[in-house]
Amino acid sequence: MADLTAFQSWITTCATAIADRADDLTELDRAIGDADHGSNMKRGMSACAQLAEQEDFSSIDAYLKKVGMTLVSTVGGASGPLYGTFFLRLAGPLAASEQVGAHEFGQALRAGVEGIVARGKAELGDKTMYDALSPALDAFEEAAGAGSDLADALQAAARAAAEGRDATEPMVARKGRASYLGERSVGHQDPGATSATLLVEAAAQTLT
Amino acid sequence: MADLTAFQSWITTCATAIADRADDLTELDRAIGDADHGSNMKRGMSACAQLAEQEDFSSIDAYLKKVGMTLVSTVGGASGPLYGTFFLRLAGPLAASEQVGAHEFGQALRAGVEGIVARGKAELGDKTMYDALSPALDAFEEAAGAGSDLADALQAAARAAAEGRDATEPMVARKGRASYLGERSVGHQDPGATSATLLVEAAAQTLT
Amino acid sequence: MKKLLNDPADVVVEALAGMAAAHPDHLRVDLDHKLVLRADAPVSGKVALVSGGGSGHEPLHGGFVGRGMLDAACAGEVFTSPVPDQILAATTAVDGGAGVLHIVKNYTGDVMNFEMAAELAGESGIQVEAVVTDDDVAVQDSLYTAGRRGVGVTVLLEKIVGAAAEEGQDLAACAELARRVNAGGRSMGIALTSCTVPAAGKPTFELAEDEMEIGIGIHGEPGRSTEKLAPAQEVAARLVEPVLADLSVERGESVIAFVNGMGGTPLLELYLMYGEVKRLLDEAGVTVARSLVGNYITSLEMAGCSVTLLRADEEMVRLWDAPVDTPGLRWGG
Amino acid sequence: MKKLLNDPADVVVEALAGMAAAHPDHLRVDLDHKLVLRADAPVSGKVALVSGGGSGHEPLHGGFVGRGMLDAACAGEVFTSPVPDQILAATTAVDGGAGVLHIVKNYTGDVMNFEMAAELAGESGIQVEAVVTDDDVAVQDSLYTAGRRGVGVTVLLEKIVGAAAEEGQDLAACAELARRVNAGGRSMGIALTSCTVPAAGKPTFELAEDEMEIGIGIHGEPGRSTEKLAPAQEVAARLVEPVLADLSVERGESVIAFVNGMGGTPLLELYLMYGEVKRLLDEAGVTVARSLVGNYITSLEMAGCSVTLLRADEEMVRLWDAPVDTPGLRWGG
Ligand SMILES: Nc1ncnc2c1ncn2[C@@H]1O[C@H](COP(=O)(O)OP(=O)(O)O)[C@@H](O)[C@H]1O
Ligand SMILES: Nc1ncnc2c1ncn2[C@@H]1O[C@H](COP(=O)(O)OP(=O)(O)O)[C@@H](O)[C@H]1O
Ligand SMILES: [Mg+2]
Ligand SMILES: [Mg+2]
Ligand SMILES: [Mg+2]
Ligand SMILES: [Mg+2]
Repeated sequence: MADLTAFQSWITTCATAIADRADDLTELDRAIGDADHGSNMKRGMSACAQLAEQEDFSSIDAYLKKVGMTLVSTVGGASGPLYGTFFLRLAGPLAASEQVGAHEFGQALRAGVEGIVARGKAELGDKTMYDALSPALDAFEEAAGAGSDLADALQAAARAAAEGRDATEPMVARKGRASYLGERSVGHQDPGATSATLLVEAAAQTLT
Repeated sequence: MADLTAFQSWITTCATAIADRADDLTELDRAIGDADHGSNMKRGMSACAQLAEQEDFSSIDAYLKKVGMTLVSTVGGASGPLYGTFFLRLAGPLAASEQVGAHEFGQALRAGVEGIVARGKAELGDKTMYDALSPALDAFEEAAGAGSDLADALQAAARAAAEGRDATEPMVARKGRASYLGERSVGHQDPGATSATLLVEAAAQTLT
Repeated sequence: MKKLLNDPADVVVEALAGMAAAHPDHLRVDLDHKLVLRADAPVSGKVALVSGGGSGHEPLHGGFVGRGMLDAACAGEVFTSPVPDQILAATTAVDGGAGVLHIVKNYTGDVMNFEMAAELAGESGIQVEAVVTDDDVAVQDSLYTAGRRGVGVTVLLEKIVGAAAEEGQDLAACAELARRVNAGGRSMGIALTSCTVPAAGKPTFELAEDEMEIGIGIHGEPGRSTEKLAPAQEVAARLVEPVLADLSVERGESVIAFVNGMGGTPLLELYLMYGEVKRLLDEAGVTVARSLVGNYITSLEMAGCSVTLLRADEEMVRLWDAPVDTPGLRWGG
Repeated sequence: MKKLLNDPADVVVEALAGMAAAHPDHLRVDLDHKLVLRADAPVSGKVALVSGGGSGHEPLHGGFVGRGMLDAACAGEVFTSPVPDQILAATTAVDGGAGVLHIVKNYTGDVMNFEMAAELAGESGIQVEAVVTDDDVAVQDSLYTAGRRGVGVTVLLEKIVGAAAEEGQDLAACAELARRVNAGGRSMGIALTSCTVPAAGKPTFELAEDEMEIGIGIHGEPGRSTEKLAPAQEVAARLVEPVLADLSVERGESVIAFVNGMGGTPLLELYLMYGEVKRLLDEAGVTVARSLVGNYITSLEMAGCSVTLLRADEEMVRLWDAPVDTPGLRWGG
């Protein structure tokens, strides 16, 4: 079961991971995009990491909503509205929860990922963050359905995200800026799938 | 003694030499100027080299005047008016001559070099074409005074010009674009002194 | 990376501050929201035009704020679309009661952020219409891509629709005109060198000394193909032909012709390119009603250019000629 | 070398042809003499302004031809002064009977070629006055050099004196005003990268990835010193301080402040630099009466900028504000 403190440490852990990997993310985006994904995500996540210091949050969902709004208003680009929507929707199913277990988190994760699809219209195989998040969601649900607790289900989700991320390399991009490259996008890992995997991995480390 | 044909071959020989060395001249100008001396001189001299084909000249002085005017109107930059004036003034003492000997050419050369000084106000040691032309004039006059014929006097002039050119390398430029460099112009041979030496060397090859 | 800046993270805000200082009578700058606003905004009863996008394309969009063009521009980080808060703040600041037209270049990020802002503005009772520009023929417009990119036509659209708004056309008419301008315009670009995003610190792409990138985007997104550098004459043909073909311009038709510099190409070369473009249009029997040559929608210091042709009807030409008074485009009384 | 051109030998003529095509109503171009002329030249009874110099500094000078500024510009080869024939042809073409003012940047070649042309024009009965600009404080003005170079103040002078001529001031008054503007203006420039002369085919100078050249000339002539690249804030101080010192501007005085791009530096950075310059002027208690920010006197694709300050009296500010209608500067009715 994860409480507000755990969720806050999810975000700070993720912010650290993103900051550490910002240059790599930008480098991936340089190859098939416009060389800003790392700085976009770093700017947004570091703003989120400071939220807990700036404000006392009364609930998990209020905190996650604030994270979503912060991402929307600091990241920009394609990833800002997408990750922002993810957290805004994630908050919904957790309203009023003080402790979140595998079942509830699964519902929240599904809402978050569906929010990304609603905003970005990505399909599997389009070479986007969805190609990491969708298998992560599936793996999480499967594990949780089989009785895993939150921590174990997130471990499974993180492994699936990483596989999904790696699988973006041979794909032809069909959404976002990389789609302009057509066939030339093949051979490069998607930056958004990479940052999404960091997000799920950070969850696996903190939401226990 | 040199006739009109000899003067015309002076100019075509010089044009060839300048064209062959155009990149070197530009390279010298790149170091202490604005990287155009080679293309300026090549443009001007190749226009001059075509004059004899385009027009029948009745006299040496008419031909040299046309060379001067052609240089003025095709070279541009500092070297255009200077070399143009050189040939315009060179023509003066040769008016009405059909055959030019050492004595007459010495007078013409003096007029030409003085024309450059009148236009450009250069003094010896300023690191300009004058640093090649002034010793060339001195050597010519000394040889001719000692009884050398035109060919021999020009050989002496060409040697002196080359020495004068080489001597520009350690100089601090005080005229033209290179003067902006001050001390940083030291260690580079002056482009104009280099093209001037080609001019005198071509004379030594052709005016016999 | 060789740039005139302090901390790369501050480049946009510091440039906006400099812009405010340079145009105190014409512009107001909101540094918190990174907005450039007409000094006299909101203009009561006038449809307001709001555009914006990533920075690094200057003078687009901030340089086109002023009488006869935009009411506000939202500056994102370099090559990163602005966020909904900024766009909402701009929309609220310039609404003069006649509604606000959002002019959005077709990039996933821009479209999503403007959409979110429009939803929020709608909730607060401001009438918003959005038009998305997508004129770049380098990119195939298919179900399986994010569609064509918005590039050069955006400049022409902001001028023409800005004039319509200035003369009192209503929101529906402005939006309809804007869609008509976008539909009638196509562009194609080429790069000789890459740009360098300040925060990234190194060139976005590599090109060998004898290569050019055909179909480049204004964010240094790779284009159709990397090819051997060619003479201006051939480059012009590689740009004009696909544009004419995609627009299916016929002999006798009339266009506004726009040769745009990507930022690092001297005006000398841009005029030379315009000469080549004009020659090709003459050969195709296409009349140039008006022309524009210069650096208007740039990609930082990238060397290269783009050609935009806009099939121009009389109304568009009339509005093109109407007075405009912005830092980037200025003419008329 | 990566440029949009055909044969490097033809770049100037082809660019002029493109310019003529782009501005058919405003300009006339004489391709034989490589001149840009006001479409309505000669303007009877008006003092005519003729400038010129090597090409590669666009929009200077051809882009400043038009009502309220120059009557003609003579385009030399790239970085090579025009020849007397061109200058004479321009002088003859624009003389409206009130005499012609030659505006010459102080470079040996330019001065000599304009001098020869003025002698020839004088022989054919045209009244010519010449003013030589020499505002570059990077270069020591001493008996032992060719004097300071003419750079940024040339733009301001052409605008201000162009307005004076347009309002009917006579040749002596225009020449006197021009000398006053030149005397009141000083500039200093910096380069981050070299330019490449098309005919030379490679960069004029080398700078390491972390170096800048302080005191650069507009032909890529090396400057005072090569130094480590510094933040914009320091660069601004390195430019503004020597200019203020040389002009001995006092607290409370008023200037026209001009931040000029060398061609390859994005507007984003130029505005950022203007912000820094403005801050330094504020600190020095110097008022900015008017400002200009952009690429106006360039050095092909060189990255860098220059700062020009002109101690501006009321007359100069009034003439600065007067209408101007050229491709490069345009405002007023
Ligand atoms: N329509 C979309 N749906 C889902 N993800 C998308 C979509 N478009 C882009 N992305 C993701 O966004 C990432 C790029 O984000 P970023 O570089 O921050 O934005 P931008 O492309 O605007 O510069 C891509 O790698 C991709 O994973
Ligand atoms: N005042 C002067 N007197 C004599 N020679 C000069 C003077 N100024 C410049 N020069 C010569 O001209 C040469 C440069 O010519 P060029 O490069 O064609 O002209 P620019 O300097 O205008 O580009 C210099 O190398 C120098 O020899
Ligand atoms: Mg990106
Ligand atoms: Mg030179
Ligand atoms: Mg981006
Ligand atoms: Mg020169």
